[in-house]
Amino acid sequence: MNAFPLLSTLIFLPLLGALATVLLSRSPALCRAAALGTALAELLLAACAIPLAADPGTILAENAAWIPSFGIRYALAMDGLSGLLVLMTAFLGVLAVLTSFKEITKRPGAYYAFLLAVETSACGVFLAKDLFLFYLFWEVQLVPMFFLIGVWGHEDRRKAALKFFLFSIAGGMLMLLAVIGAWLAQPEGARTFSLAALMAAPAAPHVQNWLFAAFFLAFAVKMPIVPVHTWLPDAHTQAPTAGSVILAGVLLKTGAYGLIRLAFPLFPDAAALSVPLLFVLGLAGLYHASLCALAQTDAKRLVAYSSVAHMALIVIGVAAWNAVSLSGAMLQMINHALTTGGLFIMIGMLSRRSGSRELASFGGVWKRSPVLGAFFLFFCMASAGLPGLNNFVSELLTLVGTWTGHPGVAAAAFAGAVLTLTYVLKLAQGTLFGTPAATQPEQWPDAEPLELCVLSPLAASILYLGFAPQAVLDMLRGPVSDFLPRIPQLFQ
Amino acid sequence: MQANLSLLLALPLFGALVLALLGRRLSRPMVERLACAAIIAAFIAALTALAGAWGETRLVPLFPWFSAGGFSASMDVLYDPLSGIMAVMVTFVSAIIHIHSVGYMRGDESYARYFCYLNLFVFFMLVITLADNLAFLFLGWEGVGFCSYALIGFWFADAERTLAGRKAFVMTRIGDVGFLIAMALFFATLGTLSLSGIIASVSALSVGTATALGLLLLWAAVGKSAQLPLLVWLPDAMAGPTPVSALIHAATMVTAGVYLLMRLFPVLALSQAALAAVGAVGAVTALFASFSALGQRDIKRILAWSTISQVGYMFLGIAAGDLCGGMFHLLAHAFFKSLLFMGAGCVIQALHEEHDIFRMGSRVRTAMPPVFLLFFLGALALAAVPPASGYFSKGRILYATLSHGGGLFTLYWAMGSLAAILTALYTFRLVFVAFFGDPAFPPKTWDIEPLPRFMIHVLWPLGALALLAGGLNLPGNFSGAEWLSHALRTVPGADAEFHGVSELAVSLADAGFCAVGLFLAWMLYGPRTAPGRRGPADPERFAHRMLRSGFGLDALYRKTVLTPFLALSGFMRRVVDEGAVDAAFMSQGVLWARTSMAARRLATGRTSTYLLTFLLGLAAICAVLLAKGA
Amino acid sequence: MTAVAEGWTPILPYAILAGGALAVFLAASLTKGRPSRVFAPISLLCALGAGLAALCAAPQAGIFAGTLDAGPFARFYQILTCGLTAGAILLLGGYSRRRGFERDELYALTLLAALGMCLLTAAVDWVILFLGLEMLSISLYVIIAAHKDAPQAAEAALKYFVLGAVASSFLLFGIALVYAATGETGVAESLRDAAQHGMEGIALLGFSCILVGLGFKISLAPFHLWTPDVYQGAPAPVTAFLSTGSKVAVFAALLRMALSESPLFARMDPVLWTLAALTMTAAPLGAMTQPSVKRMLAYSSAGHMGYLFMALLAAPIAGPGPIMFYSAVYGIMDMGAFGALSTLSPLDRDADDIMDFRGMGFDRPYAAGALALCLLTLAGLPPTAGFTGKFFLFESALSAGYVWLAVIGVISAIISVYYYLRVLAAMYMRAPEWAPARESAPGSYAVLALACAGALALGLLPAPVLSVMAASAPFTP
Amino acid sequence: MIVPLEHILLLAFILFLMGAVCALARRNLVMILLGLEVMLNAAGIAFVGASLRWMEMDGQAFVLFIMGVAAAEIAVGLALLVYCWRRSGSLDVNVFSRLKG
Repeated sequence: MNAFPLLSTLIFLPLLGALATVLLSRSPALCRAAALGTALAELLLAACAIPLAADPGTILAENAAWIPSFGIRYALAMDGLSGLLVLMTAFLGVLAVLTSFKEITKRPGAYYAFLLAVETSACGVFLAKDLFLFYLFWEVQLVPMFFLIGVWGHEDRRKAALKFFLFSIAGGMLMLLAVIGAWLAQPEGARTFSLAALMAAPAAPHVQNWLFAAFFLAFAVKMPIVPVHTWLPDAHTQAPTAGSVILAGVLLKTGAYGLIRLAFPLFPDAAALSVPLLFVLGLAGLYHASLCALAQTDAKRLVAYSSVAHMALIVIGVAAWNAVSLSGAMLQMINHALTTGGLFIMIGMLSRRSGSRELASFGGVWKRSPVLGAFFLFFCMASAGLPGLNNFVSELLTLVGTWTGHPGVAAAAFAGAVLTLTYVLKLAQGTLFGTPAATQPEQWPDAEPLELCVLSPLAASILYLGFAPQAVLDMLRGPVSDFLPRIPQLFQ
Repeated sequence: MQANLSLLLALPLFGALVLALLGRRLSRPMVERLACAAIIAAFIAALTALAGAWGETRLVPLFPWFSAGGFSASMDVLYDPLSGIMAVMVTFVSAIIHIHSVGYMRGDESYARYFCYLNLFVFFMLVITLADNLAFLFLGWEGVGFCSYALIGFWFADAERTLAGRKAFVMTRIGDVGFLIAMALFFATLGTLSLSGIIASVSALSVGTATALGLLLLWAAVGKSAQLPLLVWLPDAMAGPTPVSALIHAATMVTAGVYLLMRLFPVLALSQAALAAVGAVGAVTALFASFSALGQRDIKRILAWSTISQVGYMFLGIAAGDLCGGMFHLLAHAFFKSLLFMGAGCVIQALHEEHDIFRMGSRVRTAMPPVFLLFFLGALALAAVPPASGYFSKGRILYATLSHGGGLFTLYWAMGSLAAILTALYTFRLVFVAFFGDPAFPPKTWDIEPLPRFMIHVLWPLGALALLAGGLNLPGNFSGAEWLSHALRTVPGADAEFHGVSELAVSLADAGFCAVGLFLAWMLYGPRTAPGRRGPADPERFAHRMLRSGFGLDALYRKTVLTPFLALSGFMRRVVDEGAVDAAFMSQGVLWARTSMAARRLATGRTSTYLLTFLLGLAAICAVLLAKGA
Repeated sequence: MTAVAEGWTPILPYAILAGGALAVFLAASLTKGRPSRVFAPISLLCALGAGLAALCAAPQAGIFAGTLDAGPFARFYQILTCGLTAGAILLLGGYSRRRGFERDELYALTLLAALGMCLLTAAVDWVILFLGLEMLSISLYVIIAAHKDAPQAAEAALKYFVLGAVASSFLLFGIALVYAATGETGVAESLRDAAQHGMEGIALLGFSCILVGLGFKISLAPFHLWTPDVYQGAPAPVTAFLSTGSKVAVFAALLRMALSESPLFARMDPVLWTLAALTMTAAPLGAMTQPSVKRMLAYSSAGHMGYLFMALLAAPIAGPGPIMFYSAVYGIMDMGAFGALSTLSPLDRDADDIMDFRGMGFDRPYAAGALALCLLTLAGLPPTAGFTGKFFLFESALSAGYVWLAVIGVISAIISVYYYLRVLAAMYMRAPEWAPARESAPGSYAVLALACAGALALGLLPAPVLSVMAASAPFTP
Repeated sequence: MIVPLEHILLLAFILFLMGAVCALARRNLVMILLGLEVMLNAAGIAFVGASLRWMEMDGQAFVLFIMGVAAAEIAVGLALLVYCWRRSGSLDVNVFSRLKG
């Protein structure tokens, strides 16, 4: 136990910053400064926590009584997986704040407050070691995101925000019953929400099936897994750029994180039973989303569908449940955040210039702004899984790992790489190349310094994870070897 | 050694990085010098490496890339004579093409981007050449694919060109699926992706697995090397700048598939079926592409089809178990084909982007004698006119095929020989039509733009090699030393020996085929034939259309694959995703809303209605209780 | 007599409330019937005083010959109802003054209604229960109609009166039948002994009538249809009082019955199950497409009664704790929601149509923010008390084995999220059409602040309140 | 006790139903108030009968309370009636159905 409550600080620092931006809402400049300062401080803090989390010798945890009559505790801990995800959240938080400087002119105080509040809730989800606490943070995420989409979004924002919320809450509420069910499934008198205790004594198999189904539904909606994905394209399309970045980079990850950290280890028998279903859903998602992405004309919608397809690989990797595939799936969570975040940021920058998100409104972007064009192509290639860039590493690990137990599934998923390339190249083709659309305004500045500040670190991290992902994989080794034996049926 | 190899890889990468980051700030000469210097230095590094480790096989670890749960991908170099020679060839041809490009791109604004891509390409190509780990090799494999995509669509304002790039990228990616699956299979069966590890434990593979692996690798190679059935992208790839066509789509990248099969030859050798499949692909493609080359009017497309055809020979060589022959032809082809392309580029540029050979004519020859001479040297090698390099290299492959024995390989030999006749025919059709006589069609302009001299003169080494590279592996009956075979003898699988057929007889037959082809070309297109007859036959004629369009394969794919695929994509979006899945959820909402309207109608606002609910409610409660009591 | 001498303190709340009503009338006579500013402070002090007295009273078994419970259970509900009354008075103060109906009877009757609530929560005898309910109801009939200029207050009052009187008759007739079947007037005793005299059928019929009567008061489906009409017609602060205090108090009485270990509850289980399920589905459905926010909140309060009723079924096994907790949560959040609505209302009418709320979120940040928070609490989203409360409710339902009821409840909660969000969307995601005058209503803002603080505090730190619940577990019905 | 309790309860129940039906079916507010009164009194009869059956005075005391409450209720009811009549000029209860849905 540390004397300094590092984890709580990580969670609540952004909330404090949110409060500050609300109080400073009279002056947009101060709001921005406060938001950026908070986000940077959070990043710094997360970076400080990483070595501690990576070191197996130190245990980074907090634990305090909260609602004793129900055995609910305020329990936090950080291992390699949580640490990386928190770091990623903080990193994207900084980028999201920076991207919003130009884009958000309406009520910046509230905007940054909600943005930082999402960070708080996401960090809470990643760090909670108590099921009740996890659920609390899990549901809290929805509110600020709802406002981010609904208030600062584009033309159809209200509908998209409502859709997002209702899909998520439908999964979440059923999960609430399952959370209670998992609690009640323990012997009376010794009931607790502690994840460790729940994992140590799983419920009876027939109970597990129901509980797993409810948990899985919640996570499937959030990830999202086909066929409960249809909220995502709308939400992404309508959200402001930073909202899309956070949504794709952080919120979707909480779903995948839940699948790995909760659904599988808590209900091992049910999880083992569900593996074929997960493979079917994963492959269906990969193909369906890729094909749908190809048919989009709205750039953000295209990227949103690509997001669904990339997340489907995580489903496959988790279902395969071996050391290689699980490492790949975990790494994919981070890689997807960076790549898709980059694409959303780029589309935000471009559509701010062209005034539209339609692919038809772009064209010839490279000619008009070569630096932006180069970055765009870079992110596109990362998304297409070009080796040397981040996605390749995780996708290769995921699928090679899947192959060892399920060659058919892996082969089908490998073949999906072609589809990925088709829609990525469609995106690049429609945006970068050809002649500029007639609707484009005269003013089309190339990358501004602020934009470079956003894009360069993102590109650098993509390159870093493409060429030297070993440090990250080393951090994931602990969690992987911790999770694997929890499902003996899948782990030989 | 490690430093040398690191330098070899790092120099082009460094050049590319510098150009990517600072290229737009540097002056044009600075950019050009930097790009060329990086490649020339890499060439020197490759040479010293070859000299330093002559005949040895070394595994040089460079950088641990990533590993997890027993899977490991590290950036190691497997340096053996095969990769050493390949690296020298790649850097040598690249260096010449870089220098040539300085002239070729003299009028282009985007020179920094061009040279950045070009340097990056060389880096990736060297990775393919040197990589020990298949994942590392795949880095280069996909990297060259990307560079090819970016360079085909280099003039991106023209959407047609970028679409050609996209086509190339996607088609090669279709092949790459085979590579990826092969990697997974290697990991699952042998637990390693290291080439040296695979070859060391190759005996652990069952024949079935080896066949599967062989076919997967073949599929990957087919994509990259533009063989049947994935060849349709290469003719379109000619949309890129001509030096790019010379480097990527003739000398280096398209031979990467062949090189991959050579590197993993011990795996292929385990399976007769896989080898036969490789041979079938090679022989059929060689013939198919030579026919198609015969129908083209665009000078670059003729060369493109000819590249496909020549790479088919290399496949055939590998299928026959003749690694050296494959490598020999690879090298010779790299020299003469890049020469031909750059010669064609000079012609095209001098004629203001004129691609149609029927609009050229003797004026080209007279205006640019050195270009003609260089082009002619390349044509001699391509047509396998003795004693040019192509004659020996192609001959070696045909000899190996015939001596492999068996009906199938005899058939392959026959197809290869027929293709050889056609090669000579279309090559000299090109030479006669483009450089002799009057044009059958009026050219756009008669004025010929002078080219920078260095741009032409830098090609002389290639010209010399096109003519003399046969000396690399002069067969025994020409009292040659078989230098290449000797050099490659330590490469696994390169120690094959051929018996049963007289090499001399085959060589003579080859010369005969060449002569037949030349004769036909002279008769049909020679300078003595009337210009009208020399023109392309009636474009409405079916046979001509077939040849011209590469037997309609591209259109067939469009019709049977691309259109249904796009239709499926639209269907998935509109009907399945929006029309069914999303609509199912949204109709849920509508359903609830309708129910809600109905429920609200119960609240009529009339007090009597509400009072009625009291009585009805009580009655219902009583009814339930009575029903339960009874 | 010694018992009374020992425990005079439990009488204090009743005395303060009754005295307060008298004091208001007295003050009115002193000001010769003119509107005066003293009514509100007097009644506020009385309500708070009564609550404080209940808080400080020493718990005992029973007073007035055992007809009134003075245990921790009654005390908890009395504190709660007095607090809600105080909130309602604070809201009424500014609201009625600006609209010109701030008269003595308004406050006096509010205090009397509070007295009725206190009696209801403490009643262990049918007589007291009936009297408490009538005192509450009759006062409310008048208060609803108090604003004579309000366009629809008369209709609302009339409907509430007719229906309420009929419901009281049902309740009364049911009591008579239960009494006939057992000969006892004690609530718990009569229910417990219902089957001992061979007249279980009559007792069941009586209990069914009681259920209709009380079901009306707490808006159980299908007796809930009046709720939106009355809530919409009544002035917003009155609605706040009506929807919180009266429901919480009646629920306390119901809870007392449920814990009486009566065989009737077991016999009625399918009926009760159906009522709970019906309420949890019909009420949200009514609210879902509702253009009027007041009607929506009315349906929603009926829906919340459904959740509570579900937990009531489970209470014999899972205990009263979750219901007590959620009663408090419900009172706080509905008070906040209606309070915010009244604060946001223009002078000539109440803000009602959802389009009235367009752009309020940024125009009136504090009141709208409070409304938003209360709506999120009603929707049961963490970290608000609505979430914690719902968690406890569902926990008790599941632990008592009512799995399907819990599933229905969850589906109902999902639907309910939709209509709360619609209001949020209107407030924050649409441009304002009109800007209502900003009025200084410190009383209202105090209520809103307290409601928000309560909603967050009970959500984040429910442990202290839960320990109070645990203390009232040794419970004498 | 000469008359069995069942009979008294049956009478009370019939009266109660009649009152309820009157309140339900009549539109005139005065008649509704009358029906209400009948319902309350039906409960009173049941109380008196039960009180005799069990020989306890509680029931009769209850009836006294009922009378008081009924008076108060009717008083408020009549006041409302007058108020409504003034506002709308009608005593038809269904006139007051503007709040609905």
